[in-house]
Amino acid sequence: MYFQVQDIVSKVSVVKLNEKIDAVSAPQIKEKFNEMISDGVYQFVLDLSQVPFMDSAGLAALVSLLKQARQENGDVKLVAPQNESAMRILKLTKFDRVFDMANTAESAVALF
Amino acid sequence: MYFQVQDIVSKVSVVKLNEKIDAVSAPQIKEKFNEMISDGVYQFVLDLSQVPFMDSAGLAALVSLLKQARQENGDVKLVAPQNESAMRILKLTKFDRVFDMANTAESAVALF
Amino acid sequence: MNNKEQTATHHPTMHPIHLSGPANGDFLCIVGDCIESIFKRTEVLKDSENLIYNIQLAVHETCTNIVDHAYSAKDTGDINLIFSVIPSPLQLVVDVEDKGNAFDPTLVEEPNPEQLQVRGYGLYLIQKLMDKTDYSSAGGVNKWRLTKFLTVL
Amino acid sequence: MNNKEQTATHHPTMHPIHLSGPANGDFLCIVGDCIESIFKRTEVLKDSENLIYNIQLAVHETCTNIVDHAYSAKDTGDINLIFSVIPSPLQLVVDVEDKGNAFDPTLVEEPNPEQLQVRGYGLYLIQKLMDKTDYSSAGGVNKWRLTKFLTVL
Ligand SMILES: Nc1ncnc2c1ncn2[C@@H]1O[C@H](COP(=O)(O)OP(=O)(O)O)[C@@H](O)[C@H]1O
Ligand SMILES: Nc1ncnc2c1ncn2[C@@H]1O[C@H](COP(=O)(O)OP(=O)(O)O)[C@@H](O)[C@H]1O
Repeated sequence: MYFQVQDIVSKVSVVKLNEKIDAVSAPQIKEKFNEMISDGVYQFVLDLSQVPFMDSAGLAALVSLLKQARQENGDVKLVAPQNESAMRILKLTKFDRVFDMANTAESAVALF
Repeated sequence: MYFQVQDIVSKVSVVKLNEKIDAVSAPQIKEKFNEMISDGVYQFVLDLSQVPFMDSAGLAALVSLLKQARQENGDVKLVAPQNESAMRILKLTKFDRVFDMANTAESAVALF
Repeated sequence: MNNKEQTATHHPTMHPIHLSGPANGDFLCIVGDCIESIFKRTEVLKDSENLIYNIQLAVHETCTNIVDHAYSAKDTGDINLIFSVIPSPLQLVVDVEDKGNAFDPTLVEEPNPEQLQVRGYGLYLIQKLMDKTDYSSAGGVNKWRLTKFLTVL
Repeated sequence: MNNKEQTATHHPTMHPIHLSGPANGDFLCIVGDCIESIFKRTEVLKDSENLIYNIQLAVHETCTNIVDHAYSAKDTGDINLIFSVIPSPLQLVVDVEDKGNAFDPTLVEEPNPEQLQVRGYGLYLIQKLMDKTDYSSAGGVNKWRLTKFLTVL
């Protein structure tokens, strides 16, 4: 998977994911997250706007990142998936209450 | 399926097929051919260059048209499929000996 | 077997389709593709993108759990899936069977994301996405029956 | 069943995948999609686009014949497909079963396109596209076994 990583001056890293976040891709995504945490990044915006599918392994990857970030006093904000069904999964699991969410990367960065 | 039909002055009709020619699409293709035959078209160039898949029902549709055209002293020339596998099917069944074939619509028209 | 009745009455039912294969990642992907292909061609599901997505995800989670929990890398086996649409009331039924370890889904607690719980969203999602989820285990075969009631427009 | 041996020896084999459903046009399309999905994820077939195309076409023709000739609209039934890759020598095997009318493929003549023969290219293609095609009929079940020998690069 191709990861577009963009650093905003205030040290929020915007990670745009543009494929399925599922059992198959989750290990690779987690590895990327771990790398960034090791590099001292603790403030994340995950741009899920183009993510077409998410399963429980994908949800696990998101919470896991949130947990690590918060341990370092950081946080993870989400850009909501445009795919209705993927968005519904986040609501069903109440992830929309645990993560701050916005509709664009800019407004998600502004949540910090 | 969308059929692009183009009449060349010498009354050769070039029919470009751009989808699978198989059991599912064959009835629709045959109907189009019958319509054209009823309209007095007997000289055909079938442009198969973009056809990705052909099965025995597709082959049947081609021979059936050839038979009807020849009965009216017409003929059917083919533009060879670019897809190697589809081309191989025409060779395996010796269709390349029964139909005159060319690599472009222009050169197929020139075969008349 | 005989499809006479179906074709005669034009009931929007689907003669069962069976798919089975080894409980591994490759087969999970194949199941995903096949579900999409089956549902796209199921009259009552056509154009219900969200419905298809939800059922696809529920079946995917069920199969992932079988790979992860019912079987182990050392002692693995097959997953059997049966897809059907039955009438009165019109419903899509997906049976998912394995021959691995049985468990009691009623003992599994609801996940709590507010406590940053990392795993445990699979079963919860399956139950939320389907209308009925029945689990049974008999004669060494564990079986999930996932049901979604359908409305014909 | 148990995959132990396979995973231990890393033999490029494939644990069998079964697919069965009603002999109709929709199911033929589903079979086409599933074959593509299965073969794309079969280690020894990966990147062999032509090979996949040829096997796909052979299976498609075999199933079309079952819909058209083994069964009739009035008396139809299921098609069972089993896909496997087995070693020594490495080969892909597709079994295709029906419970319709049996026939003797050896009595079917080669088609002659020069005489503008319209139908009859299906069986011929199947035989040309596969390395071995065996037909047998026993106990009301007709079975094609299509074999393609594979070379590992
Ligand atoms: N098919 C199954 N066979 C055995 N145990 C299962 C099965 N499915 C789920 N479980 C048990 O239920 C628990 C919760 O499953 P799930 O909600 O899918 O979360 P996760 O798979 O992330 O642990 C699992 O950890 C496992 O103990
Ligand atoms: N599975 C089958 N069961 C019974 N008869 C068959 C079967 N497959 C082929 N046949 C017979 O063999 C003939 C040739 O088949 P085929 O080469 O596929 O051409 P076509 O289907 O166009 O007639 C058919 O017309 C039919 O009589």
